Amino acid sequence: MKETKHKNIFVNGAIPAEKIAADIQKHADKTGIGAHSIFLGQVRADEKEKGKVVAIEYTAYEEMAQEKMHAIRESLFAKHDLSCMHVHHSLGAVKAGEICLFVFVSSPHRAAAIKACEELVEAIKFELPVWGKEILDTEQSVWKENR
Amino acid sequence: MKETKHKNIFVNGAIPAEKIAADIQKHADKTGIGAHSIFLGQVRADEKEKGKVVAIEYTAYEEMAQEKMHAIRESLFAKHDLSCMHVHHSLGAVKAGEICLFVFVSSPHRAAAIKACEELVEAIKFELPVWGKEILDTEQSVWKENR
Amino acid sequence: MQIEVLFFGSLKDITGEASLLLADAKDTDTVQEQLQKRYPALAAAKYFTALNKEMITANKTLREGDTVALMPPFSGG
Amino acid sequence: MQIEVLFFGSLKDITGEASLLLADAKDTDTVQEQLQKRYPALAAAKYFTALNKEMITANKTLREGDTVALMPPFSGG
Repeated sequence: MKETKHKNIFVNGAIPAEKIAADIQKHADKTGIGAHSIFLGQVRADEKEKGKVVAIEYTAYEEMAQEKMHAIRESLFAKHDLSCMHVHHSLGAVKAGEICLFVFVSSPHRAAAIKACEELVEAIKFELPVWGKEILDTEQSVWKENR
Repeated sequence: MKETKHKNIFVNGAIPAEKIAADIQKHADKTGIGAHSIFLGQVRADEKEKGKVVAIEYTAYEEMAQEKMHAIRESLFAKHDLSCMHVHHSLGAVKAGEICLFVFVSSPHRAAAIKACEELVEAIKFELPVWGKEILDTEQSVWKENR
Repeated sequence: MQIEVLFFGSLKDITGEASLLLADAKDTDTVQEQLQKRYPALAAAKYFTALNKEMITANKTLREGDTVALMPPFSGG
Repeated sequence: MQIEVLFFGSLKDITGEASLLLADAKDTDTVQEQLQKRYPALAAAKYFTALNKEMITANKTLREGDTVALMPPFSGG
């Protein structure tokens, strides 16, 4: 069994807008970059049968998610001409209106950044062992399912 | 001739990361939004025959660009299930490493935001009367051409 | 031989615990049988199985220290 | 009859001015002919034409107060 150290994609709670600004700012000295493609997941206050969503509580199989993320990253770097790629996913409770996913892909030209970002978001949704439980205003809860 | 007031997409100089953070933050009370797709154009310090790019100086046919942007926006809203769409483009000088284009598309679900953002970026590049002149470290300049 | 079993998402609601140790499971099919005996509601649940953090679709022989994870459909992002 | 003509991007480098007024141009083809006489380098330039902020591809009759814009390929973003 290999023991690889991967960059931790998980953060506790919501991702603040200031974190996103700081990450963008950090790329100002990478002057080979011409395009950033960013995806943000925001928690919706959906009306469910049993009540209205007030938050999503995320849990993950963290070790497996990190390894999987590493493999996804390698495959996207092999496929597209990318400068860098950053993923941050919330764990724990994220309230409606808050950001739970921050995906940030940069490349010299726009096509690679846009395509890789789209593929990365799909991979995160369908390949990462992460689960969201919707907490309702009735104090009940529903497990989310991606589509 | 119709005289429509459109939201001004042009800003003077570079787009600061704080502006991006502030715009993201403003959407926290729109709890029907589940996905934000953001595209940022950053000025590359390309090596040209006549020197290295230190900045791009943007000019535009502003009135025509605003009308065209309005038409692009209407057509994307008609085609995709979108919550909102914001475009900011620099005029004047933007230094290498700085942001010259900020495109922000939000929707309930990711597919619409991602697709519309991609289409919007293409439309901006090929349909908006905007011109970039690359300023080189040799004090010469080259007119950009999109591809 | 000891195998660790992990439960995630809605499966943790069924088992009431995040993990347990199994002593006599020679392969992953045996793990499933033992678990369904202990938690009958598991039989109706939809889930994937990972062995040592790799998804598996067929029965696999187990070794001391292996970790088997039962995971409902993912819903991150 | 007065028509305003606007020049953008690299075309402004050729004409040395952002706009001018033409007095005797009945249509957009005439505008082009007059401009190419005044600025011979325009003949070799690649550009699109807009009439009152709408792109045109064929010759159009002009009216008092119309604005014709000569625009090289766009390079925004």
